Amino acid sequence: MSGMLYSLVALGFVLIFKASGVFNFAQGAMVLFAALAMARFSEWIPDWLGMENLFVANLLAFAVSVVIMFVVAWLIERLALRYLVNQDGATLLMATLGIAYVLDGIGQTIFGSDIYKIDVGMPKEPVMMLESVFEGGILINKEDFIAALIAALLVISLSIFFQKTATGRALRAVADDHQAAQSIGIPLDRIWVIVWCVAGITALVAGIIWGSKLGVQFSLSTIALRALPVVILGGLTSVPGAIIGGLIIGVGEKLSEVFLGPYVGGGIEIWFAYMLALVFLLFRPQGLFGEKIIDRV
Amino acid sequence: MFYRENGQFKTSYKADQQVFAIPQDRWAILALVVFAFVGVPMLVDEYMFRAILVPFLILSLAALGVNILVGYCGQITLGAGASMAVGAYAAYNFMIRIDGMPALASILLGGLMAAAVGIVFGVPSLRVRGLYLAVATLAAQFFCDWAFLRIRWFTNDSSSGSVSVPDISLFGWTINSPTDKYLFCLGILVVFSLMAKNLVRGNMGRQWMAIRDMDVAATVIGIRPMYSKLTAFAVSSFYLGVAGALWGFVNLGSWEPAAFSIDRSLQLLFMVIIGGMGAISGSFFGAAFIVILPIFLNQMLPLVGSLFGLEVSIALVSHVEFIIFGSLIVFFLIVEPHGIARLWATGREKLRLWPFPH
Amino acid sequence: MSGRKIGEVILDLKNISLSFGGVKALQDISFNVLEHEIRAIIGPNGAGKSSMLNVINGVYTPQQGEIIFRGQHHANMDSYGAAKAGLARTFQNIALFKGMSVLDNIMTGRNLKMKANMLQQAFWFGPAQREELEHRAKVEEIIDFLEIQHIRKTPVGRLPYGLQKRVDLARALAMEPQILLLDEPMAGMNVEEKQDMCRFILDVNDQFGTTVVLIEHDMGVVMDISDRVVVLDYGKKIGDGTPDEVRANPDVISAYLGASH
Amino acid sequence: MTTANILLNVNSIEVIYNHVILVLKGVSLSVPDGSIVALLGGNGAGKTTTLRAVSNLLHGERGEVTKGSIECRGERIEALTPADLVKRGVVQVMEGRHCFGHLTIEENLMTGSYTRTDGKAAVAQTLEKVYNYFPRLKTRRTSQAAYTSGGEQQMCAIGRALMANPTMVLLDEPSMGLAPQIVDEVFGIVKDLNQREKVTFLLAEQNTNMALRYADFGYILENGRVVMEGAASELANNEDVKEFYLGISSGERKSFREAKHYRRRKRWLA
Repeated sequence: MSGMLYSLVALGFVLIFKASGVFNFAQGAMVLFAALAMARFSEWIPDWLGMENLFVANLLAFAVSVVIMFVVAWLIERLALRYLVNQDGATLLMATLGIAYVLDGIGQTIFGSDIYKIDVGMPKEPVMMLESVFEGGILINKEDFIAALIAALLVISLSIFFQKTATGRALRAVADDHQAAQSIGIPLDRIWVIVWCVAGITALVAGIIWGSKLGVQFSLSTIALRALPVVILGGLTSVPGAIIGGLIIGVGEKLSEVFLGPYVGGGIEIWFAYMLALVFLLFRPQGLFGEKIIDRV
Repeated sequence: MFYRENGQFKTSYKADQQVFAIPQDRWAILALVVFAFVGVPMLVDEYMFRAILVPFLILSLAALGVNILVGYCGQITLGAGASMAVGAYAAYNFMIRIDGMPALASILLGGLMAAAVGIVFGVPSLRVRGLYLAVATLAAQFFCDWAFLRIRWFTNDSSSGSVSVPDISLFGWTINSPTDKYLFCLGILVVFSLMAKNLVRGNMGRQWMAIRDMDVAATVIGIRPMYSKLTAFAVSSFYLGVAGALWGFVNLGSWEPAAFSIDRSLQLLFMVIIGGMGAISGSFFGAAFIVILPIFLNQMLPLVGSLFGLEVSIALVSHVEFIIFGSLIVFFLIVEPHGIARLWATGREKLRLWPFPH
Repeated sequence: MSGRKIGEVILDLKNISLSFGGVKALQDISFNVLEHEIRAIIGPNGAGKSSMLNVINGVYTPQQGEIIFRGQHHANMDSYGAAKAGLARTFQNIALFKGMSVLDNIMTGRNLKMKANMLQQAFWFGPAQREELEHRAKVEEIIDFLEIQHIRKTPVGRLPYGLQKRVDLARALAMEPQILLLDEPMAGMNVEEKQDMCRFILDVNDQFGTTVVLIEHDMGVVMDISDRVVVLDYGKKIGDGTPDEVRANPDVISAYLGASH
Repeated sequence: MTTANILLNVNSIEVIYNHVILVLKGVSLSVPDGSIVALLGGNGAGKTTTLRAVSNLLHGERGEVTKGSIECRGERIEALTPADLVKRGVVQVMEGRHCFGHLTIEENLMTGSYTRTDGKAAVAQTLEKVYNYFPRLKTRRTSQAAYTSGGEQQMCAIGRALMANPTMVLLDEPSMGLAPQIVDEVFGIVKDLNQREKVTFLLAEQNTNMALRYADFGYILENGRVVMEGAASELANNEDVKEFYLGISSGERKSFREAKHYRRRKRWLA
């Protein structure tokens, strides 16, 4: 069920793209950064305050991490994006690559570069589900189930945010045309801070779930690369697409490893997802649920 | 004062189309090349050759390849490292599997093989653009990483995917000292740069740029996108393949797939951004910058730290390197999206007009 | 006027229909273009004029209908084929190559006529160099003709709109086309610039005998320089004839011209 | 004109793009409250740049105002963000329309009300008003803007600007690429808005004929300088304006067929 986790990371990509037209390569770095912050503060806070309660400590650490992600979002807008208004997609993409480097560097400078654990007390034992529906039921990890629940919650609230609120509308307007949005008084700076904050929170959620499963370490930032095919498959502008794409890729990876792996020497899950996305692209360039690319001469 | 064109008139289109249309430029570049061949070997010590100059030359060549594809043809690639790997491993196989294969020939054949693979992985560019294409090239990158690690045949059944080659020789000249390596790479780079310049100033280059700037319009005036994009992929991969083979044969001697990982691909992309997209000279500026910066930081940071009485650990240096690196990329994109090459050109323009500001 | 002679039918469009995702852009449209004439297409915004040009030079493929160019039937042409057959066009929202100089932009128009292979180009020897110089000379003629010598080396992205339109025309002319398709060549120009543009179009038509198909909103221009006019409205043809006939057509007056013109 | 009712005042501004290209070389103009002022001139004369300088949209194009000042009701506005300006009632409608292609017409209009703070009811009222002025938009309210015609997009862009309840609209090339009938309609609405809603317009336009028919006052820009200014009726009767901007010489309209290869070059002495 790593698919669900890919989905969460992919969601961050989709959000930023949908709301500002930026393909955010730094999402992976943000996940790492957020997870590092969470891991370290949940260690430090009990030390500083001398308390034992894990739940309160985690809650405090979460709050601090949220604040940190907001500060990061604000800094990114303030120091980089502000000056890149109206540049084309490729330039912005490369700028986020630069941001990713900076975040990786700062994160490790402040928080250290060892392997850390996040323990938010997620239940790990598997449970049987749907036993009443068919014989045997499905074996599901509780942890995955909770992750899926959180993801679904995020998706629903975000969809409402995008479609129904004035700010959501402004976000979509900015994605279509920076300058036109500016000309009618939508403050780009504020919009961008909002988007990056939201992306920061999804990164934090993803980081916590990943971290509690596998530990927090530098390699976490490369999961962004694993989530890319998910975004492509689901469509860059589609929130549900990110979820379904994640599931397809997650399942596809495992199946390919089991059925195809033995014949070619194993380790194929890394590129299998990409090939899947690639083949898919050739037939449907906008992804499963992506908006049709409007191209007029 | 010396940089004036007064009294120089161009009376034919031929004169106007020269690579360096201003005589001062022509002489300066010629002097630079002569100095690189004759002067540098007399002045520089071994460490400089090994740590800076040879990597710089090879990475310049690779950056040229990336620049052709990204800067001129506008197709973003994150799979440059894969092309280098194909070049290196193909050259290795040509060398060990065919008796008496000259080193230069196997390097060039490695380049051709990379070109062929590049064409295959360029096919998605016919359907998808921009960001989507970047992802497609990542597929190439990961596939090649995997293939060279897992498919034993490519590495002549070495278990770790690591291979090594003996010193190479060229018409009886054994290239083993750092100076030899430097001259060998320099020679190749000069020839390849000239070829690249010729391509981009001619019809081929115009087709690439047309596709980059507006592909619909390009088709309407009779440019076939398929042909132009695939040639760009082929030429670019050829350059990268040759650079990869040189990197393996000349710079490293023995290597494993990790030498051509995604990090290498990103590094090459950064060279082109910082150096200048769509400018041949940008490839050199970018490569120089990225080769020298880490060395510079490694020397400087502990010094700066000691000024403030701080112990600077190696880990910290590498983190700070990340930070400075990332910041510089963002900085360049903000201040001058066309990179150092454009700053250089603006500077020259100012010099021509000096002392008038406009 | 010189001895410009209007000839036979060069381009014949029969029952063209085109739709995108259920929206009918063109419905059963037929008209023809005679050799050496200036043919205007007019109509309100969204009437399908640009779609019509896109069909003619192969950017869009019509669902129905036939294009007969010089007696040859095409169910559809792709843009490359159209360019090869001698159709050139300019664009409504200028589609120049922004990163390239004016000279290079126009040189791309010669692309189909250049034959040197990649290796020859890489070494810049023999045929490659000769060819480059020959075509440069041709391009310079066009530059002289359109009076844009002074901006030869300027990147087109930096030029004002009117000059960009002129470069767009130059690039199309560099293809030495038999038919020149112009999509609103005078949009956003003032009278003086329009006069210049008209002069260029008339001269091209007159000196090279190029057939011109033109979309334009300025009725003054259309009525003055075109030989025959097609009027489209909501994807249908509502008028066809000489400027005077069209001007008197009641359908055209109510759909497009309005009472004041 | 007394200074009391001057809404916008531009004092000899200079604009440089990319640190090197000098586009405006000292442009001054003033716009009285409740008027329609037209900026006329050829391509590259600097009309769009002037509007962008006022609305502070130069940054995205790597341009900046290096000299001079711009005042709105006596307050310096060069340092404000576009959003601040919209809050002060100055909105620009950009050249080439720039509707949000993926949003529906109604969503496009609603984005225009982003800066409003006077509540949903007031915004809904303005929306109704905009639909009254542009009944065509009401019929297309649920279509994605990218799929509407050029005329509808222009109306959408103007309507979107009106949603901010502006006191002044900077209108860039409203007639560009529009059919004659639609041009009449758009200008008619502009005049209406000006008279009934007291919206002030600063208008950059190539179509001199139209612009002078509807405007009160005009400035002619060439090469980044103001070469002539005057009441619209005066300008329309000036010989040079007639010849170069209206295409009329010796009393009647000149045929485009007769455009000469060598003709009198203009000489602005005013």
